[in-house]
Amino acid sequence: MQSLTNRAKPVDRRPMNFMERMYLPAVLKGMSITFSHMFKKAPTVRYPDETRPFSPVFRGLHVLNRDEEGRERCTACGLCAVACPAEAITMEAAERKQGEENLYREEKYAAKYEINMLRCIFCGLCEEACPKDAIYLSETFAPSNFARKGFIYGKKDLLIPDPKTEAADLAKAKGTN
Amino acid sequence: MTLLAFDWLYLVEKLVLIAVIISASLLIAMYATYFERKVAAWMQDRIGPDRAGPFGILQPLADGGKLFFKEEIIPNAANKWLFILGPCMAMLTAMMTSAVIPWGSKIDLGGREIALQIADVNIGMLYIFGVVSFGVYGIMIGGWSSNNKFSLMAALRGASQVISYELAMGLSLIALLMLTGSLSLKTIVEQQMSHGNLWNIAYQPLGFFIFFVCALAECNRAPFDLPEAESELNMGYHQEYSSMKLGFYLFAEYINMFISSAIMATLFFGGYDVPFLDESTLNPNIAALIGIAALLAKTFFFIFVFMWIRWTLPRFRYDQLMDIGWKKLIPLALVNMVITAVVVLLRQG
Amino acid sequence: MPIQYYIALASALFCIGVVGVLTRRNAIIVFMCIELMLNAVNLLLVAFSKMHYAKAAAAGAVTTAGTEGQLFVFFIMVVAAAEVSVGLAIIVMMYRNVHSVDVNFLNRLKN
Amino acid sequence: MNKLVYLVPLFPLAGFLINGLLRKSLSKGIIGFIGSAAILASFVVSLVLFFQVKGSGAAIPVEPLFTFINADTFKIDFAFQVDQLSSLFLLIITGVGFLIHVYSAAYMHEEPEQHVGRYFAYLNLFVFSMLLLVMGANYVIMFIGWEGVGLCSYLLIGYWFKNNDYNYAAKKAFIMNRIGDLGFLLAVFWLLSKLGTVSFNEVFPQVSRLTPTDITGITVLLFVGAMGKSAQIPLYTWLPDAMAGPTPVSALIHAATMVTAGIYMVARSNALYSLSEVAQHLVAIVGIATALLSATIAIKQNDIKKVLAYSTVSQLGYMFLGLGVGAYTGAVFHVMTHAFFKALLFLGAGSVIHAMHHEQDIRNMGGLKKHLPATHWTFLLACIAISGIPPFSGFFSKDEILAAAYAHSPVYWVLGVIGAAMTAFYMFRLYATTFLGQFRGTHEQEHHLHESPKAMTIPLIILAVLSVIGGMVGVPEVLGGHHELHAFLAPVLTTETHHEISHSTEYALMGISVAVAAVAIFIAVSKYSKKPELGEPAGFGKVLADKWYIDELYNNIIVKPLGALAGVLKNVVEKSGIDGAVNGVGRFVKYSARQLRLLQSGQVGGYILFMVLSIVVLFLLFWNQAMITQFLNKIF
Amino acid sequence: MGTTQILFWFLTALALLGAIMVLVSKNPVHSVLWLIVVFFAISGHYILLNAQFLAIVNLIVYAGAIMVLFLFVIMLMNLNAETEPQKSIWMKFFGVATGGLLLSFFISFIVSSIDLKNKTAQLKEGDVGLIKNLGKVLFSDYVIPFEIASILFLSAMVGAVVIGKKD
Repeated sequence: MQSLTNRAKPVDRRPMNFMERMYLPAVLKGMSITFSHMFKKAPTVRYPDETRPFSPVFRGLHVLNRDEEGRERCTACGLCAVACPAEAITMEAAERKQGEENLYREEKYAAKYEINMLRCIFCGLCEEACPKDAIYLSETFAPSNFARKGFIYGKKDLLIPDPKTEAADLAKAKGTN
Repeated sequence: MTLLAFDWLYLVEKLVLIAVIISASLLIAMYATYFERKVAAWMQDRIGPDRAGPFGILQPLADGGKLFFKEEIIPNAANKWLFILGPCMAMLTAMMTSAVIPWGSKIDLGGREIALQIADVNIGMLYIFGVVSFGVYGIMIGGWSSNNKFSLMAALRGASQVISYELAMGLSLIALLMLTGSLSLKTIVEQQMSHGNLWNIAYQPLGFFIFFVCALAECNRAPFDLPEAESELNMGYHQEYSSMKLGFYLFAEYINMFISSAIMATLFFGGYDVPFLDESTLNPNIAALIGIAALLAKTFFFIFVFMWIRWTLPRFRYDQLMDIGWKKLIPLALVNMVITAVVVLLRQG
Repeated sequence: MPIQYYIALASALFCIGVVGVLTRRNAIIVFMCIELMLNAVNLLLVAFSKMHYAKAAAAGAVTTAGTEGQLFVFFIMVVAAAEVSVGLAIIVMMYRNVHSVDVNFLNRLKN
Repeated sequence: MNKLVYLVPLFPLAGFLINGLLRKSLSKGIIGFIGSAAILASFVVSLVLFFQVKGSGAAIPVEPLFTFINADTFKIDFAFQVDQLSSLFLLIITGVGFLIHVYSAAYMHEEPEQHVGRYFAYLNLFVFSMLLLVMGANYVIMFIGWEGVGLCSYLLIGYWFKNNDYNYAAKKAFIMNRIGDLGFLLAVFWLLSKLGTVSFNEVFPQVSRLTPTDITGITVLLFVGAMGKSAQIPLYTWLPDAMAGPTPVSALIHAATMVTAGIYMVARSNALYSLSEVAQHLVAIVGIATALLSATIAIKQNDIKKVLAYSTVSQLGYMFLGLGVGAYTGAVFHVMTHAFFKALLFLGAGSVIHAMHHEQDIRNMGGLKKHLPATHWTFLLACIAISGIPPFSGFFSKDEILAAAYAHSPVYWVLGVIGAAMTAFYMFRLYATTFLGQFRGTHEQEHHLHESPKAMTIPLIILAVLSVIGGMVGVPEVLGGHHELHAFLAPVLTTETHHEISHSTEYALMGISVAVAAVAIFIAVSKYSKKPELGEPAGFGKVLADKWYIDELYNNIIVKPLGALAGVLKNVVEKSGIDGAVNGVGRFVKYSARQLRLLQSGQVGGYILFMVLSIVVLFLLFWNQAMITQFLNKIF
Repeated sequence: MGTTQILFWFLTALALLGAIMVLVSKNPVHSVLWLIVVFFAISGHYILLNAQFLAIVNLIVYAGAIMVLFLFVIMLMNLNAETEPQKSIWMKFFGVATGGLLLSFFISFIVSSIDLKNKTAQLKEGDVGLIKNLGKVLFSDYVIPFEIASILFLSAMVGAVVIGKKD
C-alpha cells in the first residue's frame, strides 16, 4: 500500500553481514552522531528566567475585569456560561445592597463565579459572549496544583486587583510597572 | 611488607596520600555525576543542571545532601547486617584499587622524596584483579539481603556478568604482561616513559579494546548495565536501598569508573607521562604536578568516553551480553595473547 | 615466628574443618569446611616453605629453597577450583533432584 | 633391514583386522583379495628374508619388540628370530598359505558374505599365529603362536558352527591340543626354573648345565606338546575329525602347516633332544607306530578327506621317525615336500568335492578323470610324490628319513618301508577309486560335473610343479646331488646325526623302497580301478575301517571313567562338601553382614566420624617419639 | 612485641574466629562470608610470610571465584537459616569431641616434638614467594604438571557444564 507520506522505510530483514555483526562501525557512527550533537546549540528556553514571546491572540487564564473605579463589571447575566462549550463556568447571582455601589457596577452581580480550569479549553467564547467586557483571557498559564479542587478558580482567583486600593499589585500583574 | 616498617614519617606520608587519594576519588566521583548529567544533556541538545550554583556546579552537593537526609529504610524481611554490608563492600572494593596506581612520579618535600603511589607492590596487576573480583560481593550481598526477587535476579546477573568479563579482562592483560614483563604498575609506566618506547596502546590496540569493553562491563556501565536495568528489573540490585546506602552504590559506580579510567590510562596510555616532554629537565615537583595533571586529563578523557558511550548505545540483551563476553571477547583475547606471544618470542630470539 | 605456631594454627583450622564436616548437614557447608581444611594445609605448606630459608641463607645457598612448597599450594588451589566447580554442579544437581542439600537425606548407601 | 621381519606377521594381522572388523561391509571378492594379498605380501617379504639368510648364512638379528614379561629373576622379550629354519618355514607357510588363500577365495564362493569375511579373518589370524610360532625367538613366543594356531584350528574346524558334529570335532581338536599344550607348558616352566631363560639363543648354549633327568623330562614334555599338535599316538584322533572344516583349511592347517609345528618345535630343540637317548627313542617309536597305525586305517577309509587325514598322520609319523633317529634335516625336508603334495592332495580333494557338490564318499565317485582333467593330473602327480617314486619330491625326503632310520636300526627301516608300501597302496586306492573306472554317483551329480575355476586349478598346478621338483633341493650325494637343504640348515640343526652308510647299501635301500612302493601302486591300481570295493568292509577290514576302535577305546578307558569320577565329584563331593562349605561361608558372611550393616547408616557424617576416630586411634597406637623423630628427619 | 607479632596474632585470631563462625552460623550466606574472612586472614599470613603471589592468588581464586560460586549456589537455592538442616545433638557432640580430640593430639604432638624446637618460619624476608622465582620454577620444572592442571580445568569445566545441564 502506498503510504501517505512516502517516508515509510521497509524493514531490512537480510541477515547481517560480517561488518554489521561486528557492530563497531555502527557504534562508531552512533558515537559520532552524539558527539556532533554536543556542539549544537541547545534549544532550551530557561523558562522562569526567560519566556518565549506570546502571540497577541494567546488565550491564557481568565480574569474578571473591574472598571476604572475598581468595581466589578460582571453582572451575572450567564451568557458566558451559556457560550462555554466545555461547560466550565458556573455562577450565582445576587442583588447589590445598599452601600455596595462602590463594589459592583451593576445592580446585579456574581456572588459566586467559578471556572473549572480542568474543563476549560481556552476557546475564548466566554470573552466574546460577555456584554459587559467583564471576562478576558489573559496571557498566563494555568499553574500546576496538587488537587482537583485547586483548579476550580473562584472569584478570588479571577478578579484583577482593584486599581484603586491595590494599584501596585495590578501593575505587577500587568507587568507594566 | 613495606607497610610494616617503623618509619613513622613514612606512615604519615602514606596516610596523607591515602586520604588525599580517597577524597580526590570521592570528589571526582561526585563531579562525575554532575558531568554525566551535563554530558547527557549536551548530547541530547539540552543544557543539564544549571540551577544549583553557577552552571549548576553545586548540584552534586545538593544531590549528596538530598541522599543524606532521605529516610533510611531497611526492609523488614531484609538481612540487616548484610544489607548494610553490601554497599560498604561496594564502596570498599571501589576504593581499594587506587592503592597501586602511580599517580605521578616523586615529589620532593624538604629533601624527602615522596612517591605518589600508595603501594608499589610487585604484584600490582594481580592486586587489581583481586580487588576487582571482590566487586561482585557488594552487588551480590546487597541484592540477596534485600530479600527481593528483582534485587536477587539483578545481583545474580551482575555477578555473572562481572565474573564473565573478568576473564576476558585478565586475558587481555596477560598479553600486555608479556610485553612489559612486570606486574608492577610503576614499572609499566616507567617503561612507557622511557625513550624509544611508545605507549602500550601502540603495541596492544586489540588488548586495549578488549580491556576497555571489559571495563565497561565491570563498572556496570551502559551498554552493559544489566544489573541496574531499570526497564527490566526495576532499579536492579539496589532497588530496596535508599538514602546514603543507595548513595554508596551510586558512588561506587562512579569511583569504579574513575579508577578503571585511571588504570586504562596507566596501562595503555603512559600513565603520568606527558608526550614530547622530557620530565628530567624540569624541577621534579613541577614535573610531578604536570604528570598528575596529565594522568588526570587522560582519566577524564576516558570518563568522558564512558559517558559518551552510555548516552549513545542501547543496552545489550542478557544473552547478547554473555555471548559477547564468552564467545567474542575471550577468543579474541586469546588470539591477541597468542599473537603477542609469538611476536615477543620472535623478537627475543 | 616459630614453626610450631603455624602448625598449631593450621591444625586448629583443619580440626575446625573436620568438626564442620562432622556436625553440619548442609552439603554446601560441608563442602566449605573441606575448603577450609585445604586452606589449612596450604598455610602449613607455605610456612614450611619458609622454614628452610634461614638455614639456606645461613649457608649462603640459594634463596629459592622451598619454592616447591609454594608451587604445591598453587596446584592445590588449581585443583580446588576445579573440584569446586564440579562439586557445586553436583550439589545443584542434587538439589534439583531431591530438593534438599541435606547430606543425611542422601542415604541410599544404606541397606 | 631387520625391520622387514616385523612386516611378515604384520600383513596377516592387518588382513585379519580388516577382514574381521569390516566383514559386514566388504564384498566377498574384496575380502578374498585382502586375505590373499596380505599373505602374498608376507610371502614376498619372507622371500627377501630367505635370500638374506641364505646370502649371509646367519640368522638375521632382530631387535626385541618389547619386554613381554619382566619378572624379578627373568625377563622375556617379545622377540623374533629369523634363521635358516624359520625362514624356510616362513616360505612354506606364506607360500603354500597364499596358494590356499587364492584357492579358498574360489572354493568359498558360495558362502554368505559375512561368513566369508569370518573365514578369511580366521585364516589370516591363523597365518599370523603360525608366523609367530616359527618366528618367536623363545619358547614363550612360540607358545603364543602355538596357542594361536590351536585357537584358529578350533575356529576353522567349527566354521560351519550350525552343525553340531562339526562343533564336537572342533572341541575335540581343541581339547586334545590342550593336553599336548600342557606338556609344552610344563616343559617351558621346567626350562625356566632350571636355566632362567627360554630364549633359544640362551638355552641351547647352556644345555650342558642341565642334568640328564632334566633334559629327558623337558624333551619328553615338549614331545607331549608335539604329540598333541602333530597328531601322534595317542593324541592323534582329533586330526581325522578335524576334516569337518572346509577343505582348504584342512589343506593349510591340518596338512601343510599347523600339524608340522611339532616337527618344527622338536627340530628347533634338537640341541636338547640329541642329549636324551630316551626321548629320541620315544620320538622314533611313537613316530613309526603312528605311521603304521594310521596307514592301516587309511587303507579302509572311504571318505576322501579321511584317507588324506590318516595319510597326514602317517606322514607326520614319518617325520617324527626322522627326528627320532636324528635326521632333523630329513624331517624338515619331509615337512616341506609334504606341505607341497599334501596340500595339493587336499586341494585336489577339495576340487573333487566341489565338483561333486560336497560328496565326500569315494564309493560314489569314479571315472572323474575325464571330467576334471586338471585336478586329475595334479592329483596323480601328488600321489606319485607321496608314494616315493623318483624323481618326485616325496622320494627324496622319505628316503632320507628311511636311510637315517636304517643307520639307526634296521627295524625302523623295515617298518618304515612297510609304511611306505601302505602309503603307496592307499593313495592309489584312493586315486583309482576316485578318478578311474566308471562314474558311480547320481545322474544329477554327473550332469553337474565340471572342472573347477582357474583360481582353484592354478594353485593346484603350482603345487603340482612344486611337488614334482620340490625334492631337488635335497638330492642326496649318493644320487649326485649336493643336498643343498642340508647345507643350508646345518647352522641351525647342529646336532644332526651323520649316518655313515655305504653308497651301495643306500642304493639297495632306495631300490627296495621304490620297488615295494611300485608293487603296492600296481596292486592298488589294478585292484581298484576296475572293481572298487563298494560294500561295507568285513572282518579285519572292518576293524581297520573302524580305526582299530581307538576312539571307542578312548571313550571307554578315559572318557567314561572320567565322566563317572566327575559324576561322583559333582554329586557327592561338590554337593555336600564344597557347596556346604561355600554356602556355609556365604551364610556366615550374610549373617554377620546383616549385623554389621547396622553400622552403615548411609549418613556420610557417620562415616567421616569413624574415619576421624580411627585416625585418632591410629595416633594412639603408634604414638612413638622415636618413630616420629625418624619420620620428621626424613621430611626435613 | 613488634608489629609483625601483633599482625600475626591478629590474623591468627581472625582466622580462628572466622573458621568457628563458619561452623556456628545458621545462615549459609553468613558462613560463606565468614569463610571469606578466613581466607583474608590466611592471605594476610601469606603476606607476612612474604608469599605475595600466593596471597593474591588465594584471594583471587578462593575469595574471588570459589566463594562467589558458593554464594551463587546458595542464593540460587534460596537456602535460609530456617531451611538449614540440623544434626542431632548427639552427632554434634560426637563431632566436636572427635575434632577436639584430634586437635589435642596435634597440639600435644607439636608441643612434645623435639625436632620442631628452634625451627622458625622466616617472616618478611626471602624471595621464595616472589612471582619471579615461582614463575621460573613453575614454567621450567613444573611445566608438565602445570599443563596437566590446565587440562584438569578444562575437563572440570566441561564436567560442570554437563552435570549442570538441565535435560
